[in-house]
Amino acid sequence: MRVTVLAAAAPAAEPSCYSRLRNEWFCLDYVTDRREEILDAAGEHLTITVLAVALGVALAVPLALLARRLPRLESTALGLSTGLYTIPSIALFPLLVPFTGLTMTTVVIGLGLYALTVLVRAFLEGLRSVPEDVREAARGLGYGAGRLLVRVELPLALPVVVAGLRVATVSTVALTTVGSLVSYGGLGNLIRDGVTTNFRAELLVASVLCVVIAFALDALLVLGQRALTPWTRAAGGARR
Amino acid sequence: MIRLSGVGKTYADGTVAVQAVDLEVAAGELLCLVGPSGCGKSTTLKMINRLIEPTTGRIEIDGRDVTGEDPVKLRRGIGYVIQQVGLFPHQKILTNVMTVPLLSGGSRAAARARALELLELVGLDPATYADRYPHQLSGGQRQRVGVARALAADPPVLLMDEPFGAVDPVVRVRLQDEFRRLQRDLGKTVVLVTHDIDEAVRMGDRVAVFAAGGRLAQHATPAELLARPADDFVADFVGSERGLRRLSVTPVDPALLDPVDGVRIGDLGAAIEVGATLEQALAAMLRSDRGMVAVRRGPVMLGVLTPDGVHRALRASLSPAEDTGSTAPD
Amino acid sequence: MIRLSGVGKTYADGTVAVQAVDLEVAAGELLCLVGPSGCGKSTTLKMINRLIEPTTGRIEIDGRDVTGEDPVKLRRGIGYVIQQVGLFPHQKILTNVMTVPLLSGGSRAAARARALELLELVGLDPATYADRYPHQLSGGQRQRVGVARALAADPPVLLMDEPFGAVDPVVRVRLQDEFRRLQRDLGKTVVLVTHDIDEAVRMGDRVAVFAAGGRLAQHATPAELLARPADDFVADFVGSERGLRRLSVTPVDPALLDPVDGVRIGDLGAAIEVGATLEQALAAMLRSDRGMVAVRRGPVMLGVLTPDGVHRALRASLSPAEDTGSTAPD
Amino acid sequence: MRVLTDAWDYLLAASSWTGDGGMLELLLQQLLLTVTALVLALAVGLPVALGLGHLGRGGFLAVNISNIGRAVPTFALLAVLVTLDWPGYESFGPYGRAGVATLLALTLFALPPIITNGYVAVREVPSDVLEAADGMGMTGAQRFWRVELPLALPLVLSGVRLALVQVWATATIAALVAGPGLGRVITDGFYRSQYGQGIAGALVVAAVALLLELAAAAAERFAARERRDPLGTVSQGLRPAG
Amino acid sequence: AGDDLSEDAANDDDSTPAASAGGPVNISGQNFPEATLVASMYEQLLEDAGYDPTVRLVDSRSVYIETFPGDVDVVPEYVGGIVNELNARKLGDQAEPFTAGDGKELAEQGSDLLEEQGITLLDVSEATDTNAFFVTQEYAEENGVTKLSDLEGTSVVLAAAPDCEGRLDCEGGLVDEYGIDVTKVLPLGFASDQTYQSVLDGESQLGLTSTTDGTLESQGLVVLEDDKAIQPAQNLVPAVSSAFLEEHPDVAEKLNELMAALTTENLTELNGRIAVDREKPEDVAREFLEQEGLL
Ligand SMILES: Nc1ncnc2c1ncn2[C@@H]1O[C@H](COP(=O)(O)OP(=O)(O)OP(=O)(O)O)[C@@H](O)[C@H]1O
Ligand SMILES: Nc1ncnc2c1ncn2[C@@H]1O[C@H](COP(=O)(O)OP(=O)(O)OP(=O)(O)O)[C@@H](O)[C@H]1O
Ligand SMILES: [Mg+2]
Ligand SMILES: [Mg+2]
Repeated sequence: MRVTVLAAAAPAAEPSCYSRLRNEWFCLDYVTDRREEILDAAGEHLTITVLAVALGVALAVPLALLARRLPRLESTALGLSTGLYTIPSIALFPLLVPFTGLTMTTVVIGLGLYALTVLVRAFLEGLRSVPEDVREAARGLGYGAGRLLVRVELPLALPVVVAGLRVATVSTVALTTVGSLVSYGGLGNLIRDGVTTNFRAELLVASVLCVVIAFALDALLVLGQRALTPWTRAAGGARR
Repeated sequence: MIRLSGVGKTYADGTVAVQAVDLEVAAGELLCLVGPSGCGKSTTLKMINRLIEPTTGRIEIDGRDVTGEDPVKLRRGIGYVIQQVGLFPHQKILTNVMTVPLLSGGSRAAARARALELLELVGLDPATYADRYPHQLSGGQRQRVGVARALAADPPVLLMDEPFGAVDPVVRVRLQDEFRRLQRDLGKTVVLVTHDIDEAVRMGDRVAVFAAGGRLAQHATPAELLARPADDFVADFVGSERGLRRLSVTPVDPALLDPVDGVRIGDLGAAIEVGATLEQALAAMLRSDRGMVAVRRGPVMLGVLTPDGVHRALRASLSPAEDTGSTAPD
Repeated sequence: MIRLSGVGKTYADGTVAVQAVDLEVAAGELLCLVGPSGCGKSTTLKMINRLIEPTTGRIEIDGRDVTGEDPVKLRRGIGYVIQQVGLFPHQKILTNVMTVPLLSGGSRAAARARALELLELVGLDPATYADRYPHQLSGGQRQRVGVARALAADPPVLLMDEPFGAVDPVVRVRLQDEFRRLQRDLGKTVVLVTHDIDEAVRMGDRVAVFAAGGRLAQHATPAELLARPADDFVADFVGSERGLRRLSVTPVDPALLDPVDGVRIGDLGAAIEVGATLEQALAAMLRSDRGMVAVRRGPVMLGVLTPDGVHRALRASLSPAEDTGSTAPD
Repeated sequence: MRVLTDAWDYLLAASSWTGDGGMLELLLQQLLLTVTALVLALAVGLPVALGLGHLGRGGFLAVNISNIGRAVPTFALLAVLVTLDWPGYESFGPYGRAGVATLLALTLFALPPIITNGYVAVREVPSDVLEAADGMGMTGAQRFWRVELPLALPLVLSGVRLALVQVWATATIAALVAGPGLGRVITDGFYRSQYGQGIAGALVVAAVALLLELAAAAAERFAARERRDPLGTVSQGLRPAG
Repeated sequence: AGDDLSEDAANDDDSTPAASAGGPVNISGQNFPEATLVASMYEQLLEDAGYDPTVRLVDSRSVYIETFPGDVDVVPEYVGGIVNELNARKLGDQAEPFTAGDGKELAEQGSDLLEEQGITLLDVSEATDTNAFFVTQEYAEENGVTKLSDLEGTSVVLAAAPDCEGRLDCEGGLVDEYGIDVTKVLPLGFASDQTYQSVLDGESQLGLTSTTDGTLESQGLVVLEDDKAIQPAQNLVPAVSSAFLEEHPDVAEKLNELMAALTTENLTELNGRIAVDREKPEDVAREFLEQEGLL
């Protein structure tokens, strides 16, 4: 600690590459000096994103099912999710804070609600893409609504659902930034700081990490989809 | 027992698919629905398990009105073979067949054993096919998986929509025989849709012939149907060769045999049992190339059947002096 | 002319669907592919229009290697009826049938007229069905639309995968006859897959029988096939009733008639032309219930045919002293 | 609920809507921004997505790359874009200060749902239908226009609808770079502790989003009616039953 | 030693719930660099005093105010900021802001609001962070301006926070009090980089920043003197939950010492280290506290 103080007290002739005077985009010193802070932020970012998407899915499924059961509710469900999406975080979070405090829960709920607009549609479209003859066969065999959904419709809806999930996940990675509003922004805290103080190295590193997280989660989803849909590419499959 | 009373279906665009039909299927009976393409067979079948709701009339199974029942529970007790096959593309063949027993809460091991057995039954070697996906099968193979799937849960009632339509005749006859045996042994009540009048005649305890526009033209035993078509439409549908078709349903009549005296044993290449059909007799005759075939009951030789005898038997079976329970709804 | 030389297909998972097959279809000829379910019929068909690429061998159409051709151009000249029907769910029936003529740049009016005509031909009243969507049709109706669609562009070569499988016998026979007439009149080259040996025998100029594992077991004319199956498999597949089946391909032989002397005209209820088949003769015999049928050539009475005569004719047609062009590959 | 009455008052006051910088003008500006960004995204995204879907390859990469554009928070992207020499913060016609940067950021933001849905939609066309199309000798283009696109359309449109709504809601960030749009009303309100005004702005954004959603749904339904009979529900009509 | 204390405190918590030193304390505040710095000072001081502080810094006052007092016990505040926030929340959009230029006076004016909310303001620091307006050095030299009144009658474009337009301490004051012709306000943010950039590029002539911004000089920018005093007091002040203060009176003493030590000058210097050298706020805070003998 002494070292830091000394370094700060007597700045070297050459300012560090991330000081405002140089402010370079690529600056390794920044990464080494702030490693812990960066890793913590990335970890928090990942946690929030995953929890928020999970919450979004948990909310989207019943909404989509309801909308499908009662087609008249479909536009209501879509409208609701759209409406939620348009609430600015600066208006939404203060509404949540009295109930959930300055906690990660607030962010997760907010982001989960934002993800709905993509997810509700994805589930609706996915269910719609299940071939009618398969559905008829399942119903004829005595599948109840629940099992029909879990065993037949969801697996077959997976390509479309995962497509939506990918968009939702990546959007949430970016949106997690708004969590800085209640101090849980993950990399968003750094990005925000980077933008307001024109801290290029910080901005770049945090953005790149966002991209890395998004890429990793995206790849994970694709791999998950492949693992869960072996029939789409079994040996000698269809022509395409 | 299944009873349809005045059941009709008119689609939203006004197409009348089925017109006030009355039908009864006794417990343990196999009823075949035949008729020209588009006459409402599939629609009738799907109304029984409520995949389509009738617009008029009522349907009872074992005395209970099906419209009052929970459709899921209803369908659990009814096997269903869909015309478009409708295998689950995301499940392997074995899983497809195991699906219903597992639904009803059976153990995995039992479901698996049963599925393997049924794959054998429908002529698909489990070692080759169990782990494939539906798109890796030929059309006929898929159809057979559909049949196996419907049989897996051992339901007391079975609805089958053209279950053997895409299968070659050798396998088909084998499947028909196997299925018929199974159905008789286990006393299942079956409604089977087919467009193949031969299949209907061979398999059905009774046959319901539908005419275009969803009208039930005749409901009778196969023999009765062939002997006395209710109207020109049925006669035409059953075919100008209906006399020949009777070959397969008419048993050899001991009264029409020629005496065996004077026939040397060496002349009799082949012998058939007295319970055999005329068709089998004729085939045996042609095979052995002797112009006649011996007919016996166990070790006892009853006589020989000549081509003329076959013809006389056919003519007799077509004469009107036969008892039936035929109904020809107006 | 279509020629397959050593054509084989092994799927990615090692399944041998077709084994080095040699086949030739002369121009204007109708070849039926039959065989048990899963024997590689569809695979063979799809290799001809390159929906599936063969793993070995070569396929020529009119002497040109198809693998060298632009698949789109190739397929434009080949009509194709797919086993799963595959109608375009987003288009009305009429539009479905008009698709191919429009593809090739024909005028809308011409395509429309042709489509309406073809819908009539396959027994679907345009007034009722032209404006429906595929999901509003029954299984057999959809299949017929598929056939109409393939015929619409008037292609010189046609590949048809079980085109009549889901259609009832009355309509089927009508379609078969219509199609056969069309094909003969226009000199189309056709490869038709069916699992129905009756259909193959009735329609094919030649029949190729495939055995399980994609082996070509026999390639022969229908008569030859029935008379002299190349091996036990073919014999079995053609059926124990193949003798009876010959009824439909064996013409009445004037040499086997009984003399007409001593028969009173009143005894002869019906008369048939000498070109008729034994099956028609037998049906007429049963219809008129006289135990015999008169055979004439125009106004001239040639004699009467008795059941015994039919039997003798059948036996004669099964004897080995017949000319053929049968090939039984190794 | 003081703020709600304030918001209501703000919405009812004619002065909030009219005049220079009134909400009406801001609303139109934002609409223009949204539509332009969406059109740009469609022009870029649809050909790529549908083309790759048709070819059946490269989809993973395209979706992934378009997603990456979205992983960076839009406001950060915008902030960086305006500091660069190009596009910078120069005014760009009716798109206002930093118009090019704003359009660019919003376009990148709109791409993922368009590309992802477009690609998946084409890939989900049933294989028997495709086999029939190939078998009758359709060229790639014919197969695409006559079969794949019509069958993919509902899902593609759903992606466009989603993009439209999201871009509209996100276009408020133009306020960050002194650009046009309703974002000003909202940020002004919240930064000035005039929460009523801020919420009023948010309400207008939400209301217009809903209107856009409804309009898009109506357009979609109208297109669907053109294409199929009124009896088959969209889902039934879309899928072959055989 | 600190550890021992906090543990003792935790153990004692049940038996003596009132008037005890130690225990958890929640600090919140905004997350711009200066607030981060001061919050870090609070944190280190309280930790040293045996507390177990948790710091949650948020983007906007409107967020933590929802749960302060309550989940939040202590906030590093600015007199004008907190008082006007409470005023706006109470009266809505029509609220007339307090404008007193003296910190103590303003705190006095807001005492009713504070009491109602259950918040106590501790000693007001001499250090103040108010709006300041800057031009480029070049502009200042060319036009010979050093104070805002020098700009009377001049047309300028103003780069400022989005809330600037019409406010008496901002655009409104410049126009009404100084007679400056503000042709346009670009809402580019308070002391934000975009604002600097806009002025540096000549897009705007006048920019809004804070009196404690430590980066101006290094960017070639100069602050103009607010010679007509249009700014309300924004002195640094600890805002503490009244209930919390009752239980933990020792907090007041600690934080008041800090307030006494802070001046606008040393705060500007510390800000500069964070903004220019990018030192970590907690390092800067610790060094300052040690230097002042507070730790
Ligand atoms: N994608 C695939 N991967 C592996 N094996 C396959 C695949 N598709 C088909 N097969 C196998 O290839 C064989 C031939 O299939 P094909 O569809 O040509 O049969 P078919 O003669 O048309 O039968 P059917 O009359 O039942 O339609 C079958 O045994 C089938 O299981
Ligand atoms: N959704 C629908 N809307 C209007 N008409 C329909 C609809 N579905 C079926 N039909 C019509 O109802 C009639 C009966 O159809 P159904 O499927 O019961 O026939 P089918 O006897 O099973 O024929 P096939 O042997 O060809 O399968 C047909 O004429 C068909 O065109
Ligand atoms: Mg049917
Ligand atoms: Mg096949």
